[in-house]
Amino acid sequence: MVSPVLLIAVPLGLAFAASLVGLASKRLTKFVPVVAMLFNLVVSVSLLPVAFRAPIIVRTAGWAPPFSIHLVAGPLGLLLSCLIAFIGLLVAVYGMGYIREGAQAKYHVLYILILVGATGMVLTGDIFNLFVFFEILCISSYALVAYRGDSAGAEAGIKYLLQGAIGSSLVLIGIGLVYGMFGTLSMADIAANVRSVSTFRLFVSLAFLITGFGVEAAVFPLNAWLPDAHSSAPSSISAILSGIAIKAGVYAIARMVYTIYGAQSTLPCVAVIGVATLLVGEMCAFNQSDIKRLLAYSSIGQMGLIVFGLGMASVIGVSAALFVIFSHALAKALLFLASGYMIYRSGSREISSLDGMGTRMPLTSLCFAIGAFSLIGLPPFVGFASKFMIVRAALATADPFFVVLLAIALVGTVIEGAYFLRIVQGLYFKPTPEEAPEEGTRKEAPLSALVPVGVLAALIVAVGIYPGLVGRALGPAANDLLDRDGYVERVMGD
Amino acid sequence: MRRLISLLLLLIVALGLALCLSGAPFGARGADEGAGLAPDKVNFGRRYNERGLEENGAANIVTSVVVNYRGFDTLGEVTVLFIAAVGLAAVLYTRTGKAASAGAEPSSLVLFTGCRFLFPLILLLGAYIFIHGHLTPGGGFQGGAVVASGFLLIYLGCPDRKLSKAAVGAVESLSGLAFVAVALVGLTVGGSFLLNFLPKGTVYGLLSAGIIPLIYVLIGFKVGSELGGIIDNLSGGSE
Amino acid sequence: MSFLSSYIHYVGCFSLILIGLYVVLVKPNLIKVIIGINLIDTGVNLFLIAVGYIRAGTAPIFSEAALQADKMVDPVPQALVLTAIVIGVSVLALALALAIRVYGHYGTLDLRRIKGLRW
Amino acid sequence: MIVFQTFLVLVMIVAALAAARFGDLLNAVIACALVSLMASIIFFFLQAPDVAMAEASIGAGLSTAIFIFAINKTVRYEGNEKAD
Repeated sequence: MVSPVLLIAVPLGLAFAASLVGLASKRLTKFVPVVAMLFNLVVSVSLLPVAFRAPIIVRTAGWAPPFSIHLVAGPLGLLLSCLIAFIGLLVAVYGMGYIREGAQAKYHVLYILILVGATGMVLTGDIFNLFVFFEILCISSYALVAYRGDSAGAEAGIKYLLQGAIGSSLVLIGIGLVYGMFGTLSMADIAANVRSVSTFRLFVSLAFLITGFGVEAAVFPLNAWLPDAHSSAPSSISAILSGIAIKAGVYAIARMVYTIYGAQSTLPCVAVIGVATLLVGEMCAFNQSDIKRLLAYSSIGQMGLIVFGLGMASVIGVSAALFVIFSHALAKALLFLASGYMIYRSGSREISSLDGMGTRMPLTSLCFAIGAFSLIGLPPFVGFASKFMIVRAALATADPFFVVLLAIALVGTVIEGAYFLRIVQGLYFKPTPEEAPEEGTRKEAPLSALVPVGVLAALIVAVGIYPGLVGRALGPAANDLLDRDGYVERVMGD
Repeated sequence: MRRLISLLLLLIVALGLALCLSGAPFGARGADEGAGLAPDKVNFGRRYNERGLEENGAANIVTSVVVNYRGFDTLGEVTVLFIAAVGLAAVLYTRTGKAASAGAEPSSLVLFTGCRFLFPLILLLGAYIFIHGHLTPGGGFQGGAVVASGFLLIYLGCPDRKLSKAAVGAVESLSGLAFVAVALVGLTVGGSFLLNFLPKGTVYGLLSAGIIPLIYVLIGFKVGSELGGIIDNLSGGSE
Repeated sequence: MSFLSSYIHYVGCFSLILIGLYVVLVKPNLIKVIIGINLIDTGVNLFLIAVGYIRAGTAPIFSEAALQADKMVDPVPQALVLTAIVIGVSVLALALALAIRVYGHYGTLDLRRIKGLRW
Repeated sequence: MIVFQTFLVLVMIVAALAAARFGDLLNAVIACALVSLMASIIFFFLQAPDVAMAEASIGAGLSTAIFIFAINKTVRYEGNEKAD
């Protein structure tokens, strides 16, 4: 059995090597992310059955937990790392052809590192180590948002950086308080001792940690950076930011709330925040005329749905939230990747300029439509299965509070349906604008873009028809998050 | 209005912190007072202080913690610095890469000579700091920063001398790769990433503490070249 | 006096954090905001070190035989702060690079006037 | 000893306030370096010599240099705009 630590060490080594390769031959660097993510995908998938039997506890430096950093490759961690590696692989293939300007070798190095950060976050079992990987993720995304060096990118990058830097400082204060209270940094060890400290002190430290990670997760009052950053970045990076980076923030919050603090009493509040995030995101998205900005706001809305699902604190609710994470990562990556070449083709990010794209780029448009339908939640796409699971979970709680929130959340979904259907209608049923360059000619995106987009679309349909493909794995993963005593026992007992 | 809201926010944060800390007087976990911030629980610090010397053989416990017990963090940390160096170059990338040194005026003879004289001494000091990281205060980060300040001095005193970007990139990549490789050797030899697999030697000797000095020297090279690269990128190419 | 010895470092570090937050929230100039972030970083580092201090402790370095392990201050926060300092300088360098880029495009560092992106 | 440390903390706070007030960014950066320097001495008193060295060389030294490079490439005064 290979050690899960390789999921972090090998891509990291390849990232260091990539800049060395870049010195020798500029053309070779773009294959390095593909290799790294392929490796990660293979290793994660091969470890998955083992982790479902029992989480793999990896020691570093040879000391038993909690006395050094340990990785906990449980069902949830490995499932998310599979998702990261899979999306990362497809976007890396896309990036090979899409990135043609700027310092390309540096793009590919940063691209590997953003994924290393996300992988490290979901696998680590140590709270400060989580912070370090969080910083790796954040800092590489600041740089990548501004990668093109245009005015929008630089502005979005600096705004993202300022808010992110404050967020990380808050996280660090929270970690300081935690270390002061418990004298330990291992998540399992903190979870075992959490009852020995007064509630108020716990609340203050938890508030710092949640606020800090909430900036990256873009929950409602802290999401000012997201639309700018996601719309100004290159499309491949938008796909990673929307598909993976904000999910990593949510994962960190969920770990804090469920596994470490066991703070079930805060959860109705979390659910309300989730629904508020959803409504704000969908309403802002409705007013957009810029396609990438619309997609970015729609990501905020979907984050709200995920947070709502997590707020239900039942196994089925958390499973539903994980399913939404999965379906949204696929669909949003697909939409950003497809829109990348459509924007490139039409030369503008206005939604109206995409009219008639269905005849000019039929395959790309078809995939875009599949992604949009999945996000709305139409059957037989994966989005339907995930949203249905949320509905089932909310009804299963039999709590009027959650049912009312669910009703509000469904209003948000209707708004989402309205604007996505508008775009799809424009793609297929409106004539190409007069002034469009090379009007009417059929020219598809290059193969390096069509393959990832096609694979994503196929997967959306396949999982939509057989939700069991993913559904069976979700229960154990949700349990991994909710079962505090089991987590502590497995980590500390090793 | 904005100012008022900000002040209100600050007040709330301050109040929460003050209340949280009011029960935690500074440095209470001393020998003179029994209870304190973290009473009788598993305490990392105490264990490292008590067992660190025999387990890792490094006289400086902080080094032992940084490189061995929490070495994984340190790997992440040099990665963060690496990202900053690469990201800075990507953000400030210009297609033409125009030569900036054309407008630079030569510095005075005294400054030039002084810099040339001081530069090797600064490098020597930096190397001393990171080689003795496991024995005395200091280590890879501090030594690397000193080395980078040497490059800063050269930049200020002798503007016509430029760091070779390729050499800087090669040093940072190679030292990073070597760090990962040493950690992976631990994985193959003893089944644990970053395992201290070399003999510990005698305490207080220069060749003690197994892989700790080796890794700290690599970190020193990496940090020095990265900070040097950052300075070079930020200072060069001015308009 | 006992208040002073108990709390002065916490007073110092939280003053730094609050001054930094104030600068970030109120000042419009980009470089000034980055200075504020730098102040917050320093304050947080000071806080972490203060958490690990033991009264009348010694540095966690065995340099002579007389030193006792149970008198040493906690080495873990020191290791964390070393990490935090390096992360801080990385963010700082990237922030200033982005500020230079923004200045190149907009000709100003005033955040109230950098509004290319509005919905 | 505690009196001296109190003095250091007070100087640090005053320097931080100065860094917040100064309209000349160069002065503000120097005040910021002073904050780092004071923090570094306090670290030394808190028995953290490793951190003190790192803060002195990175916080007070290199950050200041990076700031000055950036100010050199942008504007020096807070309210000042480039007239183009």
